Amino acid sequence: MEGFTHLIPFAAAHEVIRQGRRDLTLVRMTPDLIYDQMIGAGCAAKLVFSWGGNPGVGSLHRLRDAVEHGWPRPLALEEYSHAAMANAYDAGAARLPFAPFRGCPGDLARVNPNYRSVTCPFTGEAITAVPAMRPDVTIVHAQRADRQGNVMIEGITGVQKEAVLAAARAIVTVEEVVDTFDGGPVNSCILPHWTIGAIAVVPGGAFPSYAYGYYQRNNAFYLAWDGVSRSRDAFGAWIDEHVMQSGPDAFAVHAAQVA
Amino acid sequence: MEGFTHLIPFAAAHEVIRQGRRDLTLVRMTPDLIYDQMIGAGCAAKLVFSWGGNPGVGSLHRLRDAVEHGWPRPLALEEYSHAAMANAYDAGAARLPFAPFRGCPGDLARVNPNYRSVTCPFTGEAITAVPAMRPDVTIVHAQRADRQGNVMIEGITGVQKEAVLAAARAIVTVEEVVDTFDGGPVNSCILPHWTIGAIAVVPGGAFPSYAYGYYQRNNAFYLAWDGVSRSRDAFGAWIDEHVMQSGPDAFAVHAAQVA
Amino acid sequence: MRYTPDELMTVAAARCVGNDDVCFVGIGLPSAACNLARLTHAPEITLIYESGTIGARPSVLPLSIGDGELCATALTTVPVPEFFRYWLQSGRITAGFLGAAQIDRFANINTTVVGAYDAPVVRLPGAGGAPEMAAACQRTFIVMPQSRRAFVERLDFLTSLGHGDGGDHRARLGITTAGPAKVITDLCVMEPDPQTRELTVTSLHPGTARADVESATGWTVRFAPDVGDTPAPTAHELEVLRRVRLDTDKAHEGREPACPTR
Amino acid sequence: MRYTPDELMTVAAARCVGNDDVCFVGIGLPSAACNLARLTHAPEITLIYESGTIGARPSVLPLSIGDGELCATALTTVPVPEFFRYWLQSGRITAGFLGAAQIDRFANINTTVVGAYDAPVVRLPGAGGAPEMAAACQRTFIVMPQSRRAFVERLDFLTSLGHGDGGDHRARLGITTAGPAKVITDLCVMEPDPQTRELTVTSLHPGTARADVESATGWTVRFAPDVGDTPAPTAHELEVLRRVRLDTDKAHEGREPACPTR
Repeated sequence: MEGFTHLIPFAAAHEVIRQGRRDLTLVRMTPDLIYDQMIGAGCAAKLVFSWGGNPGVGSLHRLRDAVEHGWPRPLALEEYSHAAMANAYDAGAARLPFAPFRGCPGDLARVNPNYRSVTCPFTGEAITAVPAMRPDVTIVHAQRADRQGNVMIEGITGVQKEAVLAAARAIVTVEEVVDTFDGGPVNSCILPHWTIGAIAVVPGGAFPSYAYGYYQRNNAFYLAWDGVSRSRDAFGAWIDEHVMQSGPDAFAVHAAQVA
Repeated sequence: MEGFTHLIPFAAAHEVIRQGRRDLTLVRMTPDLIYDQMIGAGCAAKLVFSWGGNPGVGSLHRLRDAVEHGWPRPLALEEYSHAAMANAYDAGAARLPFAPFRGCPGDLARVNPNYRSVTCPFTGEAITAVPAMRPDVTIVHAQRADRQGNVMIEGITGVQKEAVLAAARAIVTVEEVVDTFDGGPVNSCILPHWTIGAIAVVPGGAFPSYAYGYYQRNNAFYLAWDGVSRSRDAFGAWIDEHVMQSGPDAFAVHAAQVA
Repeated sequence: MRYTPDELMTVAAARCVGNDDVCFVGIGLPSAACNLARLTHAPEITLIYESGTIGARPSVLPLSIGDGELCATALTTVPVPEFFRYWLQSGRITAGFLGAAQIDRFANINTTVVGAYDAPVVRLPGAGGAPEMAAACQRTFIVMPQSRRAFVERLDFLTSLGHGDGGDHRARLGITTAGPAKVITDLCVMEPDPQTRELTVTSLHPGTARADVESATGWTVRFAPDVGDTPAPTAHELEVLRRVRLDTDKAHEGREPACPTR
Repeated sequence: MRYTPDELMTVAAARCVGNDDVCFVGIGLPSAACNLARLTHAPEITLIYESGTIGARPSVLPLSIGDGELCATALTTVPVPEFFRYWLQSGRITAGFLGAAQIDRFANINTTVVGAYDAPVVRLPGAGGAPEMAAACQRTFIVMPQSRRAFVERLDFLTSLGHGDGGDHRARLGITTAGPAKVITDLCVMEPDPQTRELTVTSLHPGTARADVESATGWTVRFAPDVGDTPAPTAHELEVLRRVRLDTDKAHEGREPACPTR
């Protein structure tokens, strides 16, 4: 489930929680609130990530609770830097088995055996390598699909395109469906329909992150989440009310309010 | 001098010919008419390329004359496939020493010692590798620059961005200068001013190729070039009249005519 | 309705692809064939040109793979490195069309040079996108006129791999795609033998005799046990093809006086 | 004009960069500092956030590195893999700002974990863009409050390389960039010794004594022969900083009722 700050597929994550999925390996450069919720709800057995904080606010308390105290269950970590993960997605999309990049010496390579090295056959330099990222399923949120099922992403595109192209299957939630993308910028970020397995129309589905051109990031929610997520009880109550007793339609209000 | 069919910097090439440059190593995926002219004019000692034809028409006769008969001087070849060169530019822009890609077995690797192999440190697969492409100078043509010197390319962007970022220095010719790019698509292909050494305003400078949004490709010129370039004399007369006795202003008529 | 050999080849090539195909389209006959398919039986087909135009729907045939028409009608246009990395190398392209100056019995092709590489008799344009297309497209189709000069016992240069030395050679090289599925000439259609992968004539074009094929092939050509007849182009196919060709010729005459050469 | 330690740190950081700098900007104090520079002495400075926004000119400070404000005001926004490959790894970024939970005498930093990696006392957010930023930016500046808990003899985890074991260690590792050029704390400014690369106090903030620095540092801290005084923020700098902070707070209160938690 990618979406670099922008277009984070919260509605899809809530559906995963509601369906009671367990033992998932969650992959995301920035786990953000979306994985904090899924981890706290007990969906995850493993997290593959590169920066696990609440941006500009502080800790992800549910992530910390899982790592530090094993609550609600222990969480295995596979940890990279952003550069490593971005290159791994890129290699996944290109169907290369590994991604070479200029890594930084440090302890990450000590705790993650997926940091290896290749020797440049021309200069002899040792270049860091990580395996290509190839998720079983990638879920992203996008601004719009056309009637044929092509998907357009605009603004901060993060690693969404790479994550979709790297995955065995891809699911996309969108703000709306339009007739055609004709007349738009010719170099737009568009995923053709044959790269996508399923599309669900969920207006507001990226709340409290945002959809460029539709609604803004709700920074107040990110600030308030710090309080909600600090206590297991408050978190449980929040999930119960806003996820378990709710549904994808609840997101529509966010799309409408700030349009 | 890049520009994949689109935005080929002909005006800049003519200036290079007029200045009597010699012994150049010319790099370009598709030499096209631009290098046919420079080779025929005797500028080039070596050509690095991946497809040397007149698209949809046939041979580049000046290129063939140089390779087959050493006229006007012998031309060394360093030959790749498109995939190899595109990956090599990509690695150059990323400052990696080599580019790994899934190459195709064949004789290219036999005649070009720059085809080597790296072993994936995870799967053990042998992956083809070529050295990063790092030109001394890249020259491209673009639609527009803003007053700050940022450059925007729209339409078929080819390997222009990569070629600029891979080069030690970059020169750009543009159709026009605008005040600002504000209000354009947020994910446009823009090269910031600090990636570019010099900009020259040459309306029509891509003729007979084209500038998307400005003027169309002059396919008739490409068809007629077959006749002009077949004979050394006709070619010489053409270069004399249209390059040596001419100047960059001569391109402006092409920008105006089909706007 | 009468037709030329070129029209028959184009129509036969067009019939190789359908709505679900994602095609790597080269210029010339492949472009005509793919667009003919799009304008007749496969309106949903996806055409990709190596200039990075994905889902192009040109109204006239491009002279080059980078004509503005392709970009203007495409779903989107991506950088060329991205095209080769995310779209071709990834195996997402289901069908590719190739042409060649030389082909051998295992459908390996040469587009580089006639004669020795260092002292060529004819210097051809070279590889372009063909080698990785030959390796990464799920299936390829080779379209070229048949003659002893082109259908040779031994290539002067192996630019793009077909079935290698035959049999499971592709697989042994670690290549997972099917390789050349058909060779369409002006005389016949050839397909690789299921075991040996040697090209075998599977259908003869209307009016072609076995001897015509034999005399235009530089090796002892094999025929399938049940050689069929290539269906002739339909009137509709020919009409559509001729209309788009006519529109194209008009467009390519140019809006300006041609090459200013006196 | 009175000011807070945070304001002093922000102003001191802002003064490290100029018009020709291309800055990798992180969230929080670095973002405030870089935008302060842009709004005061360096109007032409280029700010790049790792979300891929190149040349961002936000009117309010973003809470996250991916706020819409950054994209809307940027020259362009590129995919994250492209950012890390073409823009950071290529060495095009001249200045980067880092913060940390722990730093050692050679300006190596830890943002990963306090305690053992497998049994952490405090799990920190992790690496993010920091390691490659530390390796690829031409110079880096580290900004963090000074305390014995943070300025440690030995890191629990080396997330991002500073000067390694000191001396020419970076160069021996094949890294060509200069590494940490300054550490700006709430007490002083430290710079690496030209030879040993050990952090050395080069200027004390107004009102700070040497003993204050010593008691807030987990190793025996060295002072340069000529320790200067950090210039206080000017009234103009403080005004601009406070105005942008005020605008930011207003914007972050949100347009909707906050987190719907009852």
